[in-house]
Amino acid sequence: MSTDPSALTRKDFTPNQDLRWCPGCGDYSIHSMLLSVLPTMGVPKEKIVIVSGIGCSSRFPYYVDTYGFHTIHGRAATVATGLKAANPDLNVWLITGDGDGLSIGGNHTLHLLRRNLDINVILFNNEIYGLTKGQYSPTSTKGLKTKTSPMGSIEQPMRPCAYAIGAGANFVARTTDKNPKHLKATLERAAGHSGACFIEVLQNCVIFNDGVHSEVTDKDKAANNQLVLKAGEPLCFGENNEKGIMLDGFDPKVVDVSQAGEDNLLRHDPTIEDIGYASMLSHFSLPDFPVPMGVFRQTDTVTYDSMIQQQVEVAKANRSDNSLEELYTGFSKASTWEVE
Amino acid sequence: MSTDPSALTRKDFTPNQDLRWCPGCGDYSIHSMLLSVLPTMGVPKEKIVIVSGIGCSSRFPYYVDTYGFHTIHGRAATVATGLKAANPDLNVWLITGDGDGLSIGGNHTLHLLRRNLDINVILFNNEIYGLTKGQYSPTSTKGLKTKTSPMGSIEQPMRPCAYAIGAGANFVARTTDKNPKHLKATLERAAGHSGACFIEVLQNCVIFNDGVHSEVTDKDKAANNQLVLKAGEPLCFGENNEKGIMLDGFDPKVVDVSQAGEDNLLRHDPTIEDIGYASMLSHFSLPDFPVPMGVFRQTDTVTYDSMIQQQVEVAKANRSDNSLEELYTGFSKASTWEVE
Amino acid sequence: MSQETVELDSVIVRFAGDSGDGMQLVGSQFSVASAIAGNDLSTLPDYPAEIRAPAGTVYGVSGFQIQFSHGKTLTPGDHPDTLVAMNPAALKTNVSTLKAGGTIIANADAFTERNMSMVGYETNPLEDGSLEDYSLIAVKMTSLTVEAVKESGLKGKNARRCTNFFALGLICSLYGRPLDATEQFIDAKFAGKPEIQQANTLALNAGVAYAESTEALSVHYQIKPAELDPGLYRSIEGNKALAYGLVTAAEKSGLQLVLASYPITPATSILEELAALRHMGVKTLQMEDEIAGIGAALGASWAGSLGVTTTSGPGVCLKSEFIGLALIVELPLVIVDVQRGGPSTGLPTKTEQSDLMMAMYGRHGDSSIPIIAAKSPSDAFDCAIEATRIATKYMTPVFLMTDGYIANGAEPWSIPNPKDIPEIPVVQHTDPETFQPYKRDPLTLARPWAVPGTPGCEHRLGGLEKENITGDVCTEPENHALMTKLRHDKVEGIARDYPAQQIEGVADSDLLVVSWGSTYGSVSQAVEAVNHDDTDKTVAHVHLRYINPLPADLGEIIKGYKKVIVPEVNNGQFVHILRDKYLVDAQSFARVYGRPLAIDELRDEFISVLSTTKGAK
Amino acid sequence: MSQETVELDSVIVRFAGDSGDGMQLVGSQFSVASAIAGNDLSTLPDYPAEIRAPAGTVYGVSGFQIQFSHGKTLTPGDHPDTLVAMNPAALKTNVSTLKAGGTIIANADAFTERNMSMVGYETNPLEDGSLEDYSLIAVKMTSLTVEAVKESGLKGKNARRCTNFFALGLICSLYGRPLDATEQFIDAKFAGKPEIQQANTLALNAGVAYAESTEALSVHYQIKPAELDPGLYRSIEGNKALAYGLVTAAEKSGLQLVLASYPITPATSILEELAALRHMGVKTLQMEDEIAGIGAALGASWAGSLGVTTTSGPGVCLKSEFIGLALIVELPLVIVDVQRGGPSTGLPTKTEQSDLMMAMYGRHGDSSIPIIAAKSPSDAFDCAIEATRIATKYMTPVFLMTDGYIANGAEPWSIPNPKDIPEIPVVQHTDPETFQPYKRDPLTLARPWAVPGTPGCEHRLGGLEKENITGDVCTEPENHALMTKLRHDKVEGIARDYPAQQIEGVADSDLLVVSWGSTYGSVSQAVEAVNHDDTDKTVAHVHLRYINPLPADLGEIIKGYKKVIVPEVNNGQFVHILRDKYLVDAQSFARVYGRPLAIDELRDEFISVLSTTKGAK
Ligand SMILES: Cc1ncc(C[n+]2csc(CCOP(=O)(O)OP(=O)(O)O)c2C)c(N)n1
Ligand SMILES: Cc1ncc(C[n+]2csc(CCOP(=O)(O)OP(=O)(O)O)c2C)c(N)n1
Ligand code: SF4
Ligand code: SF4
Ligand SMILES: [Mg+2]
Ligand SMILES: [Mg+2]
Repeated sequence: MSTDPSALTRKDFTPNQDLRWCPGCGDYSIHSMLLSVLPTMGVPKEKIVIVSGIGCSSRFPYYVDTYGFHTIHGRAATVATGLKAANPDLNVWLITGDGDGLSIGGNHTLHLLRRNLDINVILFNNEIYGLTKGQYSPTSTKGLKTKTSPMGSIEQPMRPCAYAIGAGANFVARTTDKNPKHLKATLERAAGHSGACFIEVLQNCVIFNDGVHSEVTDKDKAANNQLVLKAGEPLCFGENNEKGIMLDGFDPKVVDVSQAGEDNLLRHDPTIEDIGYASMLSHFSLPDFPVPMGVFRQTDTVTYDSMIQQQVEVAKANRSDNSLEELYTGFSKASTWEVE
Repeated sequence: MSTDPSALTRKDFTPNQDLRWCPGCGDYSIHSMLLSVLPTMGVPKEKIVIVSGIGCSSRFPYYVDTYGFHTIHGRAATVATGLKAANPDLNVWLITGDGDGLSIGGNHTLHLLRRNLDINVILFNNEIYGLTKGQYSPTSTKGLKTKTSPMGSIEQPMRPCAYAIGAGANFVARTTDKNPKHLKATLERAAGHSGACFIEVLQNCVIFNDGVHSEVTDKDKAANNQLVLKAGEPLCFGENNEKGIMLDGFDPKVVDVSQAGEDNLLRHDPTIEDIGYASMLSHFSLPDFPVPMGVFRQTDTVTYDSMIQQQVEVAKANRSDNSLEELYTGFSKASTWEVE
Repeated sequence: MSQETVELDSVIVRFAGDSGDGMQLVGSQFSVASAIAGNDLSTLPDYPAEIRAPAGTVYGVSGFQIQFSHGKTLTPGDHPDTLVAMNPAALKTNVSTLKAGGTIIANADAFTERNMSMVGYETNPLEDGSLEDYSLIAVKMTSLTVEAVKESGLKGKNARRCTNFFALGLICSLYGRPLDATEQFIDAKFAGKPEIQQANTLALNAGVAYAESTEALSVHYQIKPAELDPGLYRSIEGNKALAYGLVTAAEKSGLQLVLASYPITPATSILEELAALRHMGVKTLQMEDEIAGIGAALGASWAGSLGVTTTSGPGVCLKSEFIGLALIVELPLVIVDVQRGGPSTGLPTKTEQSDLMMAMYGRHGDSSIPIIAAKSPSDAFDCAIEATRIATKYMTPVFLMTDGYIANGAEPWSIPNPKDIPEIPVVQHTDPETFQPYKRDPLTLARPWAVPGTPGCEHRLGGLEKENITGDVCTEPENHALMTKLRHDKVEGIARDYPAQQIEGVADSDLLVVSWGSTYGSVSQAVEAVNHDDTDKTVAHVHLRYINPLPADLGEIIKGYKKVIVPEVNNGQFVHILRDKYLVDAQSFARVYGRPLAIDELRDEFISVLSTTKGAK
Repeated sequence: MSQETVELDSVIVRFAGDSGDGMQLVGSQFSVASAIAGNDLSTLPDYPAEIRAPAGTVYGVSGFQIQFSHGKTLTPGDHPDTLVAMNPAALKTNVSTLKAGGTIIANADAFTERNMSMVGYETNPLEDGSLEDYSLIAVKMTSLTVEAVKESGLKGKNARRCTNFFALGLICSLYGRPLDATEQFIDAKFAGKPEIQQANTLALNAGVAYAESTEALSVHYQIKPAELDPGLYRSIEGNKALAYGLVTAAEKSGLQLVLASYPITPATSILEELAALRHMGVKTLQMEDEIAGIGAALGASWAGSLGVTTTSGPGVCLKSEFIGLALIVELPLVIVDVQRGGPSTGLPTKTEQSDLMMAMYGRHGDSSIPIIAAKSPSDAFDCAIEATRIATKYMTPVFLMTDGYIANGAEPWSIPNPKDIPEIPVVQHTDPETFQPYKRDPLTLARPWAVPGTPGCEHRLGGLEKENITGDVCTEPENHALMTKLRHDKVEGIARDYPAQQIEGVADSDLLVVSWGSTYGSVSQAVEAVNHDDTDKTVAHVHLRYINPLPADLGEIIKGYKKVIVPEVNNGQFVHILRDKYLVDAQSFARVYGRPLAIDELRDEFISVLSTTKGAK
């Protein structure tokens, strides 16, 4: 018998084992916010499933008392896809890291997003391989010195949201471990969206990349360095929203709102079908641009899992020749013969 | 002794074996154009290398008389990366298909582009798996009926150029087998660009997906259905360039040039640093928009192969403790001891 | 014209032509006709690696061989009696395998200067006497076809395209095969294209007419129906049988079938076959690669479905990390490996049995996995059911091995009555009170299968070592040792379910031949050949379906023989497992020619071994 | 205080504390000091899987064990003489392995209510008498440290952080270890942070002072230097030695070293080590996954460099398809597998030898590959050179197997004179006239290595079967059979280069122990223990570096014994290869405890086997 979803509380998901992240790790905040969102979704506990790969972030399933699968490195998206396609009734969350989801698992994440499985992908971006103790990752900034890049990384970093948009994701968002309220709101938006959601969480690894996001997330810097996205509102930021984003031809630039006039600023619209706008946002980075936070893009398309289910149902409805007997003859007796 | 590149002709690259694509396959045209470009690059023949994965398209190396490596399915980008990083002096071309490069190999292609190896990636997009005889691919349109999708594919197709841009590619272009002149010019542009180039070639598979691109590439449809990109020029198309692209907020739309005024059209600029513009183009598809042809984006960044080479050289220049003796002691005698 | 009819016991025909000549179609239609004629049969298609190689080239030749008989037919045979050669390349590449004195039916129209020089014939072999050891029948098939189809309105290239049906008609007539099924096939296939439909029918009948009216073909043949057990039959290829077996297994176990795969030769058609069965509740996922294929299949298994993934050698390599995960999380999963020539990309369209050691050992860590192998196309049906039974009963991934020959080869299949197929009892755990993720069934050592969505049985799985019973992550040395043992013992225990091994041939012999997989047919026939020849030499034969664990009674059997030979289409693999396990000096008979073992070579080998064995001990 | 000094032959110390307590640092500094003191030694770090598990938990305990001796030291030892326990969790998890009557030096400050209850101590073990079988020394290390570092200005948490150096000073003093190297280390490590530098030095000296002034520690120990051969020594871990070996091999062969890998425990530090050697011309590529790692390494090999890829079990799974490609294109490549506990993610931080069968057979197709295995940390240096020699001489990928124990364990290394290391002759083909891609050297069967950039030697490689000599794509059956044989024979031929196998222990015994890889130390010591005990039981021992192909003389040796035992840290793997190859009833001694085999367990096993063997035959 299914449990009553309206009676669920955070406690129902609290694991009976210790969380084993380093003290001070940003993962705790993400964990805490997800635990506060899960009971509010109106989904029975047993239908909520958490799938992950390998990495510090990917230990997540052990820390939520529901069905969980800590799979192998980079491949969580494939397991989640099979799970959801087999049983579209489940509510699936995929937890991954910048290494797990973008390095070894970059292709699977991409195809999950492209296929639009109704799965929420949360990517913990600490710009480092935490579990293997501090090598640069695909999101690390160029020049970062780590154990495997003692002279500085020579790799152009990936921008996870740009990647997700390029992959065809219909829901793309960014938030941070340092702003639990925004984090929670973003998770709620994802929970409410039907289709694949990609959420990049800027996460701090206190041990191997401490403060990597502090220019963006520190309390005293957030106002100037974050661009908080609100549908229908102009792209403004700064202590008093005194700065804004305008287009010059197609080149975005930061302007003084009082000079440029609020009406000339771009207005946030996550529902634009074309990906140009969201891609532009995904490219914003310090120091030239503030870092956008919130939902970049949210468009609706039918999900893979519902379509495969529907094909089965339509086919069943349309064809009655579905017995094993009929199968064995290839649904026609033309090529069979009887030996007496 | 290196050969004289100025004396090279098409003949030098002509293989002494038969081309084994199906009669009428679009691959012949791509082959022919590449063979006409290779001798003109000013690169000695023996430094030109062709690497491929597996697929009809990936048989390419056998058909060019130079160094070639027909690797395994989806992994050509990795071999090419090692090759080029080991010897930055080589001129490397990577041939792949929509299955090889975007399905199984999607992650490697992505990381090659992101790292910006000086390699030219040509992706033959026939929207089908040719070599395995006709299953839908990640670029197949939704609803396409193939042997593995008899009720129609339920997958949202990838847009190769959007993917490449999202991956961080600095050079992204599209051309077609049906327009050899444009194809050749595009290959030449890539040959001249330092850094990773991604070229999507709309290619016809006569056997398993015949005519898939004909709405775009047919002679009588090209003018209306292609948007030929020319740097500095307005985005116009149509028999008499009577249609153009304008922005409404951030929403692109097709307008009548005479009504909208040429000056209000977007002007093509592949050098914009932000990816918004190029991403917008990459999203254009029929029937709402013409299909852009040409170079979407071309920006300059230092290449991975040159940087790794440079790190080695800088390190060598800066440190003289490079003997095996010194290595063995960990470059310090502090932790050694002598037994007499 | 007066016609003589000679009765034969068994005939081998080989069709060969350009990739574009439609030989596979002709071959399979001829198979259906032979099946309907009541013969036992076995077929072997032989594709080039290219999709459509340039016309007329040697590497573009596509072949299809069939043996059909009154008696039992276990292989497509070594040497064709009749070769249908549609062009010079086809003749060139195939004539050497023809039986001494065999018949060549060649399309004379295709022997143009250009075609001949392309394959290195300096003079026309149809005319220069070089084929005088054969019975040569040169037929202007193309012109005759073009002429015959005129009435349909088809012309030029389109008319010439019907030549394959002319050839089919000719050969059907020659061997007294019925035409009805082919005519129905034409009608169905070209339903919307009446011209083509008519033309092909005309071509077919023209071929028949030609055979009936030509001097050179005045002797026709008759092959009496085989003495098959009564029942409804059809001809079936291995991949199709395997697909049907999976659907059956799903229905018999009450599970939804979810196949997640990535196309690869020669496994692809299993995916294609199942993709067409949505109306039977089958979900197929064409994933982005083989890793994703098994990952999704495992996800589906976790969800409580029957997760299956199908592939060939290179794909198994990619799946190996996931197989390890499946082993440690102990979920049911069927992994089908349709083997092809290796290593690496190797010979994708040729058959080989060279993935056995990989199936056995191809993962890191101690990771024993059940392996079963099909022996023939129709046996793939039974094996799919058996693999599912093992996977669900023991909560384990299972390897099902077939190969290119089984996949594409066909044989008559006695269509079973679904009611006669036993249920596969599967219980999914739903009681939270008694649930512990790794509390095992004391007999099978299987852990319970509680699927997401089951209230109160929430638990976590993963690739880290788990604590016995609770399934929590556990790094304790003693626990790891225990779990390693339990996983191993669980697999070993599967042998309890096996039937006793059957000794075929003459049990009381000096020589035992041990075979597995698709060599069954060749080996059986070679064993029979020795046992029925006029010497007193005899051979015993054991064929294994179960490779891991090995049957408990095999050791006793093997140790009872002076000599043990293990024939394989690889460089010697299974032989290593047997030697290791039984410390018996089993010898390998290994041939990697990309085709089934030749019966005569096997027979010679057995005889020669027996000659040196006599008196020994 | 009067101090007594007792001389010992050998001591085993184990440091254990929270992940954040700096135990690995203390352990490795103590190793360096012991090495400088001239002892032979062997170490074993033992990390938790978590980066920093919450303080005080059992699963967050980090350990480091060292054995240092006057005599030969081949293992870190089974049972510590002294346990340094920095908190209750460390005591709890380690006390059971302590030698009977051993010494416990515990940080009394850490035995708070909270810490004790977290691990289930109801009363304080330092006070409740439960440890009375041991010699217990409870030291308020934290308070003493905080007190001692005051003068540096460091306070609170930062001051407490120095406690590990207090413990190090104490234990150094106890065992008469020199402090200079540690002081230099502190100076170098905290060069920019004078406060911390001073504080740690103060803590170190406070530890020394404590040991010198405390009643309970009135007996100090002395361990005479080992009788090592003359030369310059250092202590070295296996991963570092392996990295140095690769650099040496590159220099000796005149090739550029290109390492392309993806981080994975316990292999990562090879990549890290080599990444720091750009100034020696080393290129390291951190790729996006293991497939990309080997792909890039193969690309580099093709370019004419020494391509190397390093990984652990799960990574090898992913590389297996590419290994097949490397085998068929016949390019040199070194694949390092630093084995860890499996299957699947398994026990990533524990050692195991369970990837052997995968190395041997883990690919589709017939795909034999040379395999060598290092026996100790410093042997990894030699093996890296040997792997390179085989790879370049025979144009083949080579597996080099080590494991977590070798990777992180350390031992004294007699630093070689580079001039004494033989060159590795490598010839790259440059003559277009004589170039044929698959024309083999008649002796080695190696094909020529012509690298892109070489004028006139343009050619194509690929995974499809190649024609002998020309290297063109070829699907001919006979050619495939020939190439399968050539590839196999080439690998078999490598055994020609091997030195004769050495029989250690007492050659003339009933029992032969055959070992490979990191078990060398434990097995040797156990064999010695039996041979030197007061019974007349004796054991012979052969340790193999070369796993595939096996040495030609091994068969003779093995067949000369009544009993053969194969000890392994897996569920029995190599034993299968030996049984298969020699048809000898070799028995497996298999233990998967995530740590090296215990010497006493091995000794008992040998003795018990010998007891049942006497009189047999
Ligand atoms: C096949 C495989 N390769 C490599 C590893 C080692 N590994 C584990 S986690 C990890 C990277 C984790 O990085 P990320 O996903 O960013 O997670 P984080 O620890 O930073 O949260 C790596 C390389 C592995 N477990 N399996
Ligand atoms: C590991 C592996 N998986 C699958 C295959 C089978 N395979 C070969 S080519 C191909 C798809 C090719 O599609 P694409 O890259 O679009 O090339 P095209 O033939 O269309 O040019 C597949 C699935 C293989 N060779 N290796
Ligand atoms: S290593 Fe970094 S990411 Fe991992 S648990 Fe610790 S702080 Fe978090
Ligand atoms: S199958 Fe299609 S893509 Fe392949 S060679 Fe033929 S026409 Fe070209
Ligand atoms: Mg990370
Ligand atoms: Mg394609």
